[in-house]
Amino acid sequence: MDDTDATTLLQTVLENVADRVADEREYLTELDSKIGDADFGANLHRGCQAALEAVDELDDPTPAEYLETVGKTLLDEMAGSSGIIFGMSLMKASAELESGVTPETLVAFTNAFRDNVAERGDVDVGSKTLYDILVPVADTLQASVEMDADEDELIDASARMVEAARRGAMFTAALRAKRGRASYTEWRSVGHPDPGAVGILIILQEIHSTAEA
Amino acid sequence: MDDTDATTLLQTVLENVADRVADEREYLTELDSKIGDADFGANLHRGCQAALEAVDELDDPTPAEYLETVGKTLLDEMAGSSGIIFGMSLMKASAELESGVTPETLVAFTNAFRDNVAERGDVDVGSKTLYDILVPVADTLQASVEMDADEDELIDASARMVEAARRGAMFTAALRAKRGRASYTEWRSVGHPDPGAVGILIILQEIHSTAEA
Amino acid sequence: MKKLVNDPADVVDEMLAGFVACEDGVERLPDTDVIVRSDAPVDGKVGVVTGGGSGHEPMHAGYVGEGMLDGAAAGAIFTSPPATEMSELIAAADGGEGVLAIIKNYEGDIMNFDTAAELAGVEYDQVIVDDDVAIADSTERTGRRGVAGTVFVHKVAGAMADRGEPLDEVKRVAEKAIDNVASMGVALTSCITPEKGEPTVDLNDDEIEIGIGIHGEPGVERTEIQPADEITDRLTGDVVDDLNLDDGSEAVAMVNGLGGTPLSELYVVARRLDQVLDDRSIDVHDVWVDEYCTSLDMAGCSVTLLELDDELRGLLEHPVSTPQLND
Amino acid sequence: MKKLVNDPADVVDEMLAGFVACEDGVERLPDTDVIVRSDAPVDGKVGVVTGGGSGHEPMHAGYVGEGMLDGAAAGAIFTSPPATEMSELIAAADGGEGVLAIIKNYEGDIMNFDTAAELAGVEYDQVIVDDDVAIADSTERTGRRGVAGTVFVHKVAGAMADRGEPLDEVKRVAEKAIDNVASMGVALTSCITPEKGEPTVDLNDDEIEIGIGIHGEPGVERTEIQPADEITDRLTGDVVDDLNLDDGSEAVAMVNGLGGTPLSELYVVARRLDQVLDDRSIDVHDVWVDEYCTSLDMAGCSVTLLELDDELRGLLEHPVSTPQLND
Ligand SMILES: Nc1ncnc2c1ncn2[C@@H]1O[C@H](COP(=O)(O)OP(=O)(O)O)[C@@H](O)[C@H]1O
Ligand SMILES: Nc1ncnc2c1ncn2[C@@H]1O[C@H](COP(=O)(O)OP(=O)(O)O)[C@@H](O)[C@H]1O
Ligand SMILES: [Mg+2]
Ligand SMILES: [Mg+2]
Ligand SMILES: [Mg+2]
Ligand SMILES: [Mg+2]
Repeated sequence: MDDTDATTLLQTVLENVADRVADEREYLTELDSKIGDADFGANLHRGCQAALEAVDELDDPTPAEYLETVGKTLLDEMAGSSGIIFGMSLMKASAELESGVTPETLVAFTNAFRDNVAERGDVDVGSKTLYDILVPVADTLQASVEMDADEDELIDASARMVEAARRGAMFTAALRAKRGRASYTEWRSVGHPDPGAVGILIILQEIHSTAEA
Repeated sequence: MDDTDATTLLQTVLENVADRVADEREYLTELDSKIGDADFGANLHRGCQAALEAVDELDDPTPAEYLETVGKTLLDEMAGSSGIIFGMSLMKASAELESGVTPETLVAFTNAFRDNVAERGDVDVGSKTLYDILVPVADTLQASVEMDADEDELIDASARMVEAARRGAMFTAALRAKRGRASYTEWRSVGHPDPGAVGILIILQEIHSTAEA
Repeated sequence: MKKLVNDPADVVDEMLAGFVACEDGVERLPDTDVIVRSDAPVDGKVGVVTGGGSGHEPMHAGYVGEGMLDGAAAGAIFTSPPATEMSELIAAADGGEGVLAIIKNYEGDIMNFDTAAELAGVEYDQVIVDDDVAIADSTERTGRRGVAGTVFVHKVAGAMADRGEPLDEVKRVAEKAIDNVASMGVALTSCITPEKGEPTVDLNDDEIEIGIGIHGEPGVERTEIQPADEITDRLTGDVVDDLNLDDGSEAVAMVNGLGGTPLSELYVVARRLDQVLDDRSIDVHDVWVDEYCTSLDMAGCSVTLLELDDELRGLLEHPVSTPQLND
Repeated sequence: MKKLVNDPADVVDEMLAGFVACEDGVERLPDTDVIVRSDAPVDGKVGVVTGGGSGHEPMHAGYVGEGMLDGAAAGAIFTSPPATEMSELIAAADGGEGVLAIIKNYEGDIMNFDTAAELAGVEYDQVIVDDDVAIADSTERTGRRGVAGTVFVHKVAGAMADRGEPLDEVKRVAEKAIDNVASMGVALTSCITPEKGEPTVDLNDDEIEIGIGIHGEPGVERTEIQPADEITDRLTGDVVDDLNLDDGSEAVAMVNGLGGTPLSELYVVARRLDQVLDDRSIDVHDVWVDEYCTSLDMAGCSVTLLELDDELRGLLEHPVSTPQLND
């Protein structure tokens, strides 16, 4: 996919994600209220709105520049634990798309995002954070690319990535939190899904539905 | 009535009043909550309990000394607007019984109590305070004594005093408060009886039932 | 009712015991609910005292100390202290130059202080603070209530006494402050007294009371909750109009929390207050933002303005050292 | 939801605007939510900075000023401020002798400060405050939370820097304070964030949460409301045991209001705290009683003890001049 098409797609994705997050804001805050401090809904919503404004000022950006700007804005405006994790990871991963948007560079981007979350958050799978769903999502994408999926098949891959994310979110519900504020709830966190993970699931759902359209 | 009998009667009256006030405490506080600051129930209860303790330490007091001690204790322990009004008025009026307890001195006592409330509180009838019921109560007693009531007839008089007090309390309900915290409610005080007046009504009811027994 | 109390009837006694255990420079007159400066009476200084029901902390004991109050009598919650303890206070504060009582305009306080003065039998005078604009002046009532503006009166009177001024001068300045101070409050929730255990006033979930008193007495208007800026405009406007401040007047302002409102919201109000005074080109000397005169756990705030002249400004800046104020 | 706010999303911005409008000696870095000393950077002095989510006022900006903090970055309510603003803060506080960040033990704060240090590129070090005993140490978690005891760490570190001590010495003392401070809280009601508009935690009418966090995070135990003395015994006992203070230890204590509790109740708790420490023959240097580190409008309090030696006592008494502390 050439850069201009990719940037246009990214813009539509960001707009759809921002609308969806605006609707899900209370739900995400409710999740973060159960096992956290009730600010994740507002944080993600604030981040999305700021990102929309920031990208507006860009002058014909490449996909890498586009995503780097979104990342930097999330770090500034979303803030909190999620802001630095989403923001820094997106900034770091966006470099993988400088050479263009291809199945291979998308895999590199997704893996870089995943690895930065692990490094920045000092987490591993099973800590009941958004990292828990990034691992299955990245693997699903890489598996389809390893098996020579072309661009159209990538859209099916995105469906499978959403399914992987959904299972990952459900998986976090059964876990005892070992990271983030939820960790203070200790055993009481079991039974509640991780808000950050559900946030990533929502974003992936929008990416898939936009790509499909 | 000789002094010792009078003091014994006063002791029984105080005990009955204290018990009754303990039961009515929440009701009186509720009245003072509607048009005041919700402390009258506690104030009157605190005063009664302290008076019981204070008179216990007296060594065969005359009725005047007995009532002066109750008055001084109410001033110290009941405090607030009602404390100084009940307390000072009782202390001042108790002097009227130094020469003994007779229908005439009881009238002098009641009138002195009434007049001290007016002087201390700078009130007149119609301000929606306990003064509004003291005037009809004192008049009822004095009328019966003027018509040569002997001690037995005094008990009937106490029944009529209770009736006068009841009407007085109802009367205050229809008034717009011009004194005390209730005055801040302005027109909204209409429809609510004055807590202090209801307090006096309760005391008179106990005096009557004790005298009758 | 969830409060950090033991027996509700012991709240005042235990509060004062904790106060003197933790704060320096203050002590409690034995067997009383009266707090005085440890070095009271201060010879040659006019004694400045006050007294009133508890439930407004840090008012009054929080202002006892050098440069401000010599002592304060605490009553039960929202109940004036008895005349007998007030007279002990007056005696304990008399440094030979007389005692001035600063009394908030409540009948219980006034009646008890009148009797206390008779009992104490020392040179005594008093001033009555009535800064609450929510209650229009009217003969048919006990007049305007004394609320948060009382703290400014304590400060300027205490400063005059600290400078060795005589009783009549301390009284003159106190009355000047009283004539130039005005306040108005708003309640978002009612206070809950330990005694009653339920709200004194019943405000529903989206109702506020403009002009509420500091004992939960009714205000002038119940309306729907509004944005902070609108509420601040209303309170500030009424206070500015009452004092008829105009271009070039100078004033010190106070945003006072009523007990249940977080400091963050008080600064939101303070931001707008500063703007409103700016728009009216009123010169703002300083803005005090904290809980100075509360109403137990009531959510809400009050706005106070004191118009300044050179004398009052100087006295306002006079150094004090009390548990609540320390500059 | 009844709060003195305009648009909930603007609370932090408006609060800070009101703060700098009303308080002296502080200013706001343009287009940021960072408050610094007006005279920052102070040449030749180690910069002492901090940062964290808003909603704990007066923490942190209330402690910016001479003798204490050089600056504080404020995030959204209960949300760590972004690394970019933290790095502006670090740069603004660097007087050429390096900057120490005092960070409460929350991942968001730590992650953002780590990144900020990289961005700022000045001599930098940091300490992490974890005084909340309610969460037992455990590798399976981010460890103990940083709560009200952080104020004592600010004070001693600020004093060291004010005395011209080098970065490693300021850090040493900060860590000594951290090793000797412990806190525990109790919530009677949950806090209500402007964003959610409803309680974060649902405590029913006679339920309290022992060991609650300052963002409404769960504590160790939910029980029925108890008399203040019993609650104080529990909190003080856990804190004393954690520090294993024994006969003859000296400590400074703090009874910290969480935002919705009146000062009168804090003194009731302080009375008991003083007795408990007396009974355990712990020498109480001083007791701070006020709202130092709140949780919006949460009703409840926390008890903090800092064991003192000569060095820490001296630094604790070092004069400061900030909006919240002034001695
Ligand atoms: N150490 C961490 N590593 C990875 N993700 C984390 C970490 N800490 C928190 N998160 C994610 O951030 C989400 C919470 O974000 P947010 O509520 O904005 O942060 P905070 O905990 O500061 O309030 C969690 O649901 C979790 O998915
Ligand atoms: N000026 C006054 N003169 C006579 N009685 C008064 C006056 N002010 C108040 N009262 C009486 O006191 C009662 C209230 O007592 P209390 O609640 O203890 O006082 P406070 O108003 O200080 O809370 C009122 O119901 C009224 O009957
Ligand atoms: Mg959160
Ligand atoms: Mg009353
Ligand atoms: Mg009262
Ligand atoms: Mg947060």
